[in-house]
Amino acid sequence: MSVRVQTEDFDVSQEMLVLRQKNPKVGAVASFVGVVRDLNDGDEVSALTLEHYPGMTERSLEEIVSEAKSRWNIYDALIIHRVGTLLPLDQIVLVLVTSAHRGESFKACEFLMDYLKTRAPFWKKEQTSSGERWVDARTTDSVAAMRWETTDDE
Amino acid sequence: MSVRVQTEDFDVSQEMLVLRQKNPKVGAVASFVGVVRDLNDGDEVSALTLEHYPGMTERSLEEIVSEAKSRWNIYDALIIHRVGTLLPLDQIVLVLVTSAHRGESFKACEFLMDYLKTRAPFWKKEQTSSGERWVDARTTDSVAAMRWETTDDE
Amino acid sequence: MKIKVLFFAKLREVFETNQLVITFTESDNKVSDVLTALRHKEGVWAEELNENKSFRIAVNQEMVAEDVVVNDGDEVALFPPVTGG
Amino acid sequence: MKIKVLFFAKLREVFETNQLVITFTESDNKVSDVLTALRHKEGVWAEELNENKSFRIAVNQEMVAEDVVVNDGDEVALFPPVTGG
Repeated sequence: MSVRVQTEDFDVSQEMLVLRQKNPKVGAVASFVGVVRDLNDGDEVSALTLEHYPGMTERSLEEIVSEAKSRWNIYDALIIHRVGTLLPLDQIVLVLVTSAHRGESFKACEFLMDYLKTRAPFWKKEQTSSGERWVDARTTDSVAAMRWETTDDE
Repeated sequence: MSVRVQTEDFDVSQEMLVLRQKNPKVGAVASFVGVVRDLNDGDEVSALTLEHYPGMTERSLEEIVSEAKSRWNIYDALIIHRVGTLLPLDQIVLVLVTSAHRGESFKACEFLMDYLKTRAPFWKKEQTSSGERWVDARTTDSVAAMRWETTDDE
Repeated sequence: MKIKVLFFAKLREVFETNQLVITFTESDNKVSDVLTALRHKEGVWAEELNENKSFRIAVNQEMVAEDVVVNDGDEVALFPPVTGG
Repeated sequence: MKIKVLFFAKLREVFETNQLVITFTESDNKVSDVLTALRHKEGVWAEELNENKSFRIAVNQEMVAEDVVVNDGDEVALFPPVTGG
């Protein structure tokens, strides 16, 4: 199961071990963890609530993982995304990729994050000193995702 | 201390927590773990021995970390590299980078690995089915390191 | 034909509902017809689904454009640009 | 002047030593003079330090080129291209 949406926290070491333990061909594990920051757009953030679209979320994440596997020579990938209420310093998202050599897992890991940021139906609401607000989508995320649309740089 | 050379294994989750725990400005943690493969250049590998140049190793790793910090807007970085005898599936190296946004930590993490691979004085000796042998440096590693020499893509 | 429409995040809050059902008397409808029907409710509906607003559309859990055909029983969802990760 | 020379990995094994000291009677020497002195030992020394072999040089723990000047007490190291990570 390469995709999980959950309220519970995750342990990176443990997930890494599970993802690669049966495969001594793995030489590289790239990973990314997204964390709740206590400041966004100049305001203090005291908590973050993550809403998602059950069903579509899992489906879109699985599609993203399939696309990464078809684009790069990787062994496996895992995405864990938390939902519910999170506090500053809490982990939000984990992306893990295993491959024989590092280039592929680095590229696939960054691709997975960029696509997740623009395609997976999650929405963040912040509790700030000036009240609650829905986080706006960032143009920089669309730009980051777009570079993977151009001709493959393999 | 952003650089460690040690015989003991490391725990990625634990190192991540230590690196970012005092900083609620961290929104992104990129990491890379290198692992011993049971096959290299067509031969079965039963063990790997890592030799290094004490003193110069730590110094070169610290220089690489300083360079990453001067190039990208990152908060912190950690490199742990193991030495001594390792078996297939063992962790060899950990690179961790924290930043506010993901782009910087991804780039710095890949840069650290590429520079480490060509500049830090470590040497691998493999125990294979056909005897012991020193691992040859890969041209692909020199090429990977070279792309950071060109004009910054920031 | 009946189309279920789901709302998420800010749209769910502003519309004060997470779903509703639209019944079309004729068949052969597109997502744009669903939007037209919702805009006819006026007030916040017309405002939030105005063409200059940026929102996303999914049909049966796949993101699509407005010209996609909808069929009886389809699940349409309307939501703001995503902000996970 | 005295220069300590260290060897690592394959060079350490082939030379059957991890270090030696070279004494120069005149001053004003470069890394290339250290290499010339070692090549005069012939056998595996001449072979492994031949110009067509690829090896790396560090002076006082910094990688350098052959034309770098060495001073009394310097630590020179010779080793194969690195293969860590």
